[in-house]
Amino acid sequence: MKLDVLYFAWLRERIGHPKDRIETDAETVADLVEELRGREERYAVAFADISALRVALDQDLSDFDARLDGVREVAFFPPMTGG
Amino acid sequence: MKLDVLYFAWLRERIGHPKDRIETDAETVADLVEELRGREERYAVAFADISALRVALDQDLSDFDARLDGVREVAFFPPMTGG
Amino acid sequence: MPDIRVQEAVFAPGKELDAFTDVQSGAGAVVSFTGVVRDDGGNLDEMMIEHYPGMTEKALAKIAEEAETRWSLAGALVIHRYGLMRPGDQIMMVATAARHRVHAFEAAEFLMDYLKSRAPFWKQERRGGDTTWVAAKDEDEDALTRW
Amino acid sequence: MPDIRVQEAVFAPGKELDAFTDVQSGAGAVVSFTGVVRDDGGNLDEMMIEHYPGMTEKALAKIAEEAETRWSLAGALVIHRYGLMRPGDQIMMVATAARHRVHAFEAAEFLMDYLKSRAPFWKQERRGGDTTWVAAKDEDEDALTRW
Repeated sequence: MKLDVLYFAWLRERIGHPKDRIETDAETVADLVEELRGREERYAVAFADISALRVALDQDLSDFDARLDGVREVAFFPPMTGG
Repeated sequence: MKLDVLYFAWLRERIGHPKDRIETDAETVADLVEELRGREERYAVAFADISALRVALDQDLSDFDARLDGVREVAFFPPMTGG
Repeated sequence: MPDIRVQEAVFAPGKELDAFTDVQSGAGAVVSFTGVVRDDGGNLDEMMIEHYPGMTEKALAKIAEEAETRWSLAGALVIHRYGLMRPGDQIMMVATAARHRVHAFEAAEFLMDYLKSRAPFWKQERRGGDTTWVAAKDEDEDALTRW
Repeated sequence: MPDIRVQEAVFAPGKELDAFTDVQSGAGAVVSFTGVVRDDGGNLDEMMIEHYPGMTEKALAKIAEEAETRWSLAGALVIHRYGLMRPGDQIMMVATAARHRVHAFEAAEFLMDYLKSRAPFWKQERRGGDTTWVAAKDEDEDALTRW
């Protein structure tokens, strides 16, 4: 399946760009993270500690155990600091 | 001693005027209430149930047991409904 | 020093909020409460508010100073009208400014709770030819126990 | 339906408060919260807020609709800016209108608590040449447990 993977805030800065378009067979968010870590050193560093990250699937907050069936957009980012 | 005694809201309406200037020897607020009740029927009616009333001495909330020494202005009124 | 105003004149809450916020440099969080005369399903013609001149200003200043101290406020504003008003009219407003939102919210709620039961205002509702003094609610008195 | 706006442009909280209040006939109680960039003792040059276009509007609408239902609000407003701002600038505001003051206050606090930790905004502070991403506070996450 094809996924748009988005990065925000310091995660975006560490990876160096805001978006990847990825062809993947990952079944869960955790699988996808594992795959991203294998891409390049900066991905491995950026995703070293997922407890410092949040994930949204098709623009709804989700978690790292969630399945990716039918998902088109996955976003990773640090805890939010609005308000 | 001479006291200004003020009435507000429905208490003022029942008594028929907003203020009395009274010469009294009352030692406490309760004594003063007793004296007012003896004045006229409408005072007796107005002050029948003091649990429905509040009192301020020189513009500070007080209570019916309070002494009147040095006080110049006593105000009686129903529970407040501002805001 | 809190800004306390007891007045018959109408006021514009938005203008007051902006003026209040402008002078709170570095406060970060500003909370406002505005009380408006409810139309009560079209039943209410007018509301009349009586107050105790002199004591009102004193009571409001005391409440607001306590709030400023307790929550380290950058500032506090209380405006309360008296006299005749109609449905949709502003009755009163409070505003609080603090470094953190929780303090600004708590201080504003404290001000409202105390002002409801401790400031000498009395509301009278007028419907048709009838006038009714609004009765104090037990819940308003009870609200004070949390502070 | 809540009024949700995510925008780069500055806005005037007072003007928004008045416009919001005008359409809440019969609400009685209006609470507003305004967040302002703190000057941090003159240290802060700018604040930059990044957001997730699309998800932001969705998350804010969901939070505000939940508040409207839970507290039977007459209305709710959320305005949140992104992009560059300077000390003293408005970052965001929420407003709630309800029949009773307690509901308006609670709904506004609920909105703020959820918006802090559940809406996809990230603040970056700029001082001299340095940029720092603001870290989320445990207390902000903890604040959600009360709702």
